Amino acid sequence: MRLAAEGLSGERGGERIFSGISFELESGRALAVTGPNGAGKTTLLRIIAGLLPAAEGRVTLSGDEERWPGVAGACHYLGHLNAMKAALTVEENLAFWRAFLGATGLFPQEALEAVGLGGIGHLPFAYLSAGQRRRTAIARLLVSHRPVWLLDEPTAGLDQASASRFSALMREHLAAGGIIVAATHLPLGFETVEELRMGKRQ
Amino acid sequence: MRLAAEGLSGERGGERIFSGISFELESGRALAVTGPNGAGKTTLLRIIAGLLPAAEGRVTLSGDEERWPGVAGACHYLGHLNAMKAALTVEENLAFWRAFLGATGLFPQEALEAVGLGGIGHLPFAYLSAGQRRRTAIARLLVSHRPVWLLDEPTAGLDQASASRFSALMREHLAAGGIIVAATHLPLGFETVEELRMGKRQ
Amino acid sequence: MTHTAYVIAAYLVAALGIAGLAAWILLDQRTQKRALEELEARGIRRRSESRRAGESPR
Amino acid sequence: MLALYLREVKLGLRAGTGALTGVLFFLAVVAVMPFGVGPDLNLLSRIGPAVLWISALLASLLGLERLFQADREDGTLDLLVMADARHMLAFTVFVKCLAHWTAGVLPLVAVAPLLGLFMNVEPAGLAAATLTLLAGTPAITFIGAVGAALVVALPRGGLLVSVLVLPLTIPVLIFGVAASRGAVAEPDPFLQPFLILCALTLFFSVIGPAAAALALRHVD
Amino acid sequence: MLALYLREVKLGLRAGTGALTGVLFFLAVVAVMPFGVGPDLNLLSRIGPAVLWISALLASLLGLERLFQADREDGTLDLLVMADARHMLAFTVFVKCLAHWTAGVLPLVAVAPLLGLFMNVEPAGLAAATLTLLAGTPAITFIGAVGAALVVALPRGGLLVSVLVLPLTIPVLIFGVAASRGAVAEPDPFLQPFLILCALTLFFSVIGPAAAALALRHVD
Amino acid sequence: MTEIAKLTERLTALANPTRFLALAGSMLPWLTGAAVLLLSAGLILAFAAPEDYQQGITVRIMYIHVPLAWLSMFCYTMMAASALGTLVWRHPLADVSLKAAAPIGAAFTALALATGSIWGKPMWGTWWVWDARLTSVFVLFLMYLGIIALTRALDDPGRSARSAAILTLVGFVNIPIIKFSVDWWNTLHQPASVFRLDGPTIHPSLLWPLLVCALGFTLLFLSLHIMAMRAEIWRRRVAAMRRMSARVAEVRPAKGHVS
Ligand code: HEM
Ligand SMILES: Nc1ncnc2c1ncn2[C@@H]1O[C@H](COP(=O)(O)OP(=O)(O)OP(=O)(O)O)[C@@H](O)[C@H]1O
Ligand SMILES: Nc1ncnc2c1ncn2[C@@H]1O[C@H](COP(=O)(O)OP(=O)(O)OP(=O)(O)O)[C@@H](O)[C@H]1O
Ligand SMILES: [Mg+2]
Ligand SMILES: [Mg+2]
Repeated sequence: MRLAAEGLSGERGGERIFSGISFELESGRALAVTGPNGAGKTTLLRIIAGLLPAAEGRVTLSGDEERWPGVAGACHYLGHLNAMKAALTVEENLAFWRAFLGATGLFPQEALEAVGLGGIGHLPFAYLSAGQRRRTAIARLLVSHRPVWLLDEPTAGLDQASASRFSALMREHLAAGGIIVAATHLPLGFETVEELRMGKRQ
Repeated sequence: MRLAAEGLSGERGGERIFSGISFELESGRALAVTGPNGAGKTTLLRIIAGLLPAAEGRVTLSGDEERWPGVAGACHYLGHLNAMKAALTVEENLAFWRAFLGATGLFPQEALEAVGLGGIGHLPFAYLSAGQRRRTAIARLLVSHRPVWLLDEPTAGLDQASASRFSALMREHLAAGGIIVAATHLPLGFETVEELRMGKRQ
Repeated sequence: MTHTAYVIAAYLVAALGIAGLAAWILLDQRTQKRALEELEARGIRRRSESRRAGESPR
Repeated sequence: MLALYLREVKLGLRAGTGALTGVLFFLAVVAVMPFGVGPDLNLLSRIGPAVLWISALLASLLGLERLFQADREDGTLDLLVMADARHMLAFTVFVKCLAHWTAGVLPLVAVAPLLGLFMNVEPAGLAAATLTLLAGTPAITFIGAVGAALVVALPRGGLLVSVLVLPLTIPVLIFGVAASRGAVAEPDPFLQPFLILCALTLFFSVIGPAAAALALRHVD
Repeated sequence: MLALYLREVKLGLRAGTGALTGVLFFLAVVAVMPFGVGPDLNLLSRIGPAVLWISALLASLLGLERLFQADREDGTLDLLVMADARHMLAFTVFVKCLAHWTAGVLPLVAVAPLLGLFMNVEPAGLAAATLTLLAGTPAITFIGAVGAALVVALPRGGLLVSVLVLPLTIPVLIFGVAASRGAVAEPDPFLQPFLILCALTLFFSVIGPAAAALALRHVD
Repeated sequence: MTEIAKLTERLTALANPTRFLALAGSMLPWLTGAAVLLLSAGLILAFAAPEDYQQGITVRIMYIHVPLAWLSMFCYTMMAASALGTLVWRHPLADVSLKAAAPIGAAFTALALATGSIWGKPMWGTWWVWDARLTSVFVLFLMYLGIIALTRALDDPGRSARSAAILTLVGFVNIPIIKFSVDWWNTLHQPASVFRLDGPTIHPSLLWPLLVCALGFTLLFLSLHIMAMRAEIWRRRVAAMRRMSARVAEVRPAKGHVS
């Protein structure tokens, strides 16, 4: 499996943010997108996820076309927002995403344990602390299988222990043949990473 | 000026999160509150800010009672959320907070320059990247003077340059006799800091 | 002949309405054109112009 | 998809003030009508079905603007759009509409007979009004979804949604009222407008979600 | 405080180009009415004031539940509560209510006379309706603010409480419609219900913000 | 190359705003001149025409009312076509056309309503009835206003283009339904009071001036529309240049490279 971008350009509000970005990622490789605030990291991830149209260029996923015909369908997207409903409990939230995205991963309870939140599945999501919320969103990546993970500052707000636990999860995903594209200001905590530095903006 | 907490206990949803927390901060001192996710850092800050009732103990601010009679009124609170309206421009947002909180600080444009966002005051807040939003929220601390800054993971999502620019701002505030209480997982980037480690929770 | 009054009123309303619309459009045109000329005079070019001599639709 | 439906209904009942506010608004409208037209029971019973329909129409607008906005604000919308390959976005919108209708409008239809009673509508008229509401209000939600999707990028679309949606709902209202009147006033037919109403609902259940999905695709 | 007022009005208007949306909303509601009750101008002119009041109620309810929720979700509410020493919270709430009313309801009141054109309401009735709207609709906003605050403060129980609160708007509605009717229908008095309406508004303009502030104080 | 591809290409060439501006610049004087000429000719003919035996002098209102009413519908049709252009071919110009046409359409519809109303007072004795045709024109007017409100509420051109196009198309699909339902509604309740405007079968002496007027109004509409489009294109350029000038100092488009 191989995720490739060719000559991507991104626009926001009619303005060119970046252009000419290309990369290729084989199974088991990760790409760390770095750069100052406003460089266009989030924009790039959203273009890969199909949430924004690319101004130029294209993204392709090859290798297992009958199972993953499109790029968007093969991606987990973990954005700045957690995509959880405050009024539902943590477990209800995860159970929903599991059912909706396809029950091809862990059960909610197992996923919660994998991110170290085993005991709080019954709490409403609104009651969680910032780091706990982020970890719940990470647990979402585990309840349904997707080969490509698009992560936007996944570790912002996590404590040390959780951050390293998450590194382990990412390594596992890579070892199982997954692909990761992560925008981040912090080191990801493992080695098999290529880096894409995005340009200098204010 | 002196911010003191005596035997504070915090409750959330009827559950004791922490208890017996005391500290004293003179002018020019900073306190870094650290600890794993869910330890109660945010809860502590909100109790100091008067947004949550303390289950036990109390917080006092002494030294200039006629100017700052209450604790809440003497604090800037920078929470996980940025307190800005997406529909207004960055400058309108800051101008509002300046007028509402008392025009005792920088002008919006100056504050924006202080956080390195001089050129984007005219953009709607919704158009900013995550880090730019956070920096706008930091600029809010500068548009009106408050002796005490309560900061909840202020540097989450900031790039290196902005983080160190913010350290400089904090140092300035301390040098001018201010007090800082900051909950954080990342080093604050300067030395005059006492540390409060909060308990081990999952 | 109050009926004449209705006819006059109708024509008046229509004339005023169309004149107003035309005036608004012309004024808008003028404002935008002025602003454009002013910006061009300050030496600001659009991206498509700076990239190549010709024009691109966007 | 069932999961989505159940979750949306749960959310609608648990968090959204929509449902109950809707019923309340409905109540208020029906309560105030007698003061508007005076205590003429005959007249009241004549315009009863119409009042029921109009207030149901207006009440369904409450909370409609949050249909996608809430999802956008917490990031859920991104994932729904990305899942297009698994669950066609138009179908997702369809299910969300259905859930919104279940949680927000159905309670209103359920209390309609009660309110009709207050307005002295005769039983046949009541049954007809309820039936037409049941068949017709989904169309309003489907049309409303288009408006909600169009303004999802706006911070406060409340009024705008209703402005965009109301003119489009007029046919539904007309046939709804016509059918409920047809059940009582003798020369007027009931079945024909009722069937047209059902056709309208079917028609908009296709057009509405499709257009809304189109609008949601590149919200950002 | 002026800054808060201006900002809130701006926020209310920016979404849907404000005044235009208000007017349009009103036109849309009025346009929908005849389709329900039929094109009988006589009947329409009789229910005209009631229709006006109902659309005003709907316009005030739309978006009202977001009055504090939006502030809570972006963190603004925390800062408003903390500024209590500078700006009393109840007064802050009062100003927010006023702004919500200005942006959402006032444009509608302003174009009420247009109704005459379409519904054939006689001038006296129209003037009365406009006057009562001007005097009465703020009360709805103030009452609604309590509900909105309760929903924010007690996410679970708030719904129930706000449903207990909102029925308080029904008396306002009834006195408003009664007064506007009194101006036209001869035996009915105008002054008495109108004065009661004013009293209600004054009463709720004190009670409402105070209660809402109380609820907001310990939201978390 | 297939016919369709050729057509698409030609349309794309025309979609180039600069070419459009040049074309508009050279065409506008002729168009406006022709419009003024035809309109004055039509109105002179109209007043020379005999009065209607039934309606008396008020029949003269027809020469403005009817063209305005026709154009209000024509304008919406054109907007729907533009909407298709936006959604299917993504013409930047299609969106400009839609956005520029909306206020003009709204104004024409309002004038059709106003002149109709003024005509109605002497003829029917009332300014307004909820007659089927009048009502559907009123609803059309509301839809114009809705589209205007939507285009004004979104400041980002790309986004507002899609939204306005979708709304226009949904409205277009709905208009026949509204028309049909309103006919049904009106004949149902009040067959007696409905004003059927079968009117006098129009006499050629009335018809010819009417046609000339209609053509004149159409040309007027087109020239107004082209002017509004031109203003809109300029407005977008100004906005883009303002944004650039605000950022040009600090922003360089980033070049990505894998290290
Ligand atoms: C507000 C009131 C009115 C509105 C909105 C209105 C609207 C329209 C519209 C949309 C058309 C074009 C219909 C078509 O071609 O299918 C039209 C045509 C026409 N109207 Fe009116 N109208 C109004 C009042 C009147 C009145 C009062 C009269 C005369 C008594 C009148 C006489 C005509 C005639 C003679 C035509 C052309 C005949 C035809 O094309 O069928 N209208 N009007
Ligand atoms: N919806 C939008 N409309 C217009 N411009 C936008 C929009 N969203 C972002 N931008 C602009 O695009 C640029 C890139 O934003 P983006 O979110 O991709 O940055 P980022 O690299 O993710 O930054 P951060 O590290 O702060 O998250 C920013 O300058 C921002 O102002
Ligand atoms: N509104 C609430 N109701 C009930 N419990 C809550 C509420 N908010 C937080 N909690 C619980 O209180 C505990 C402390 O939360 P707090 O937000 O103070 O943690 P924190 O130290 O700030 O963590 P983080 O580093 O993740 O931000 C958590 O276990 C959380 O589940
Ligand atoms: Mg980002
Ligand atoms: Mg925290």
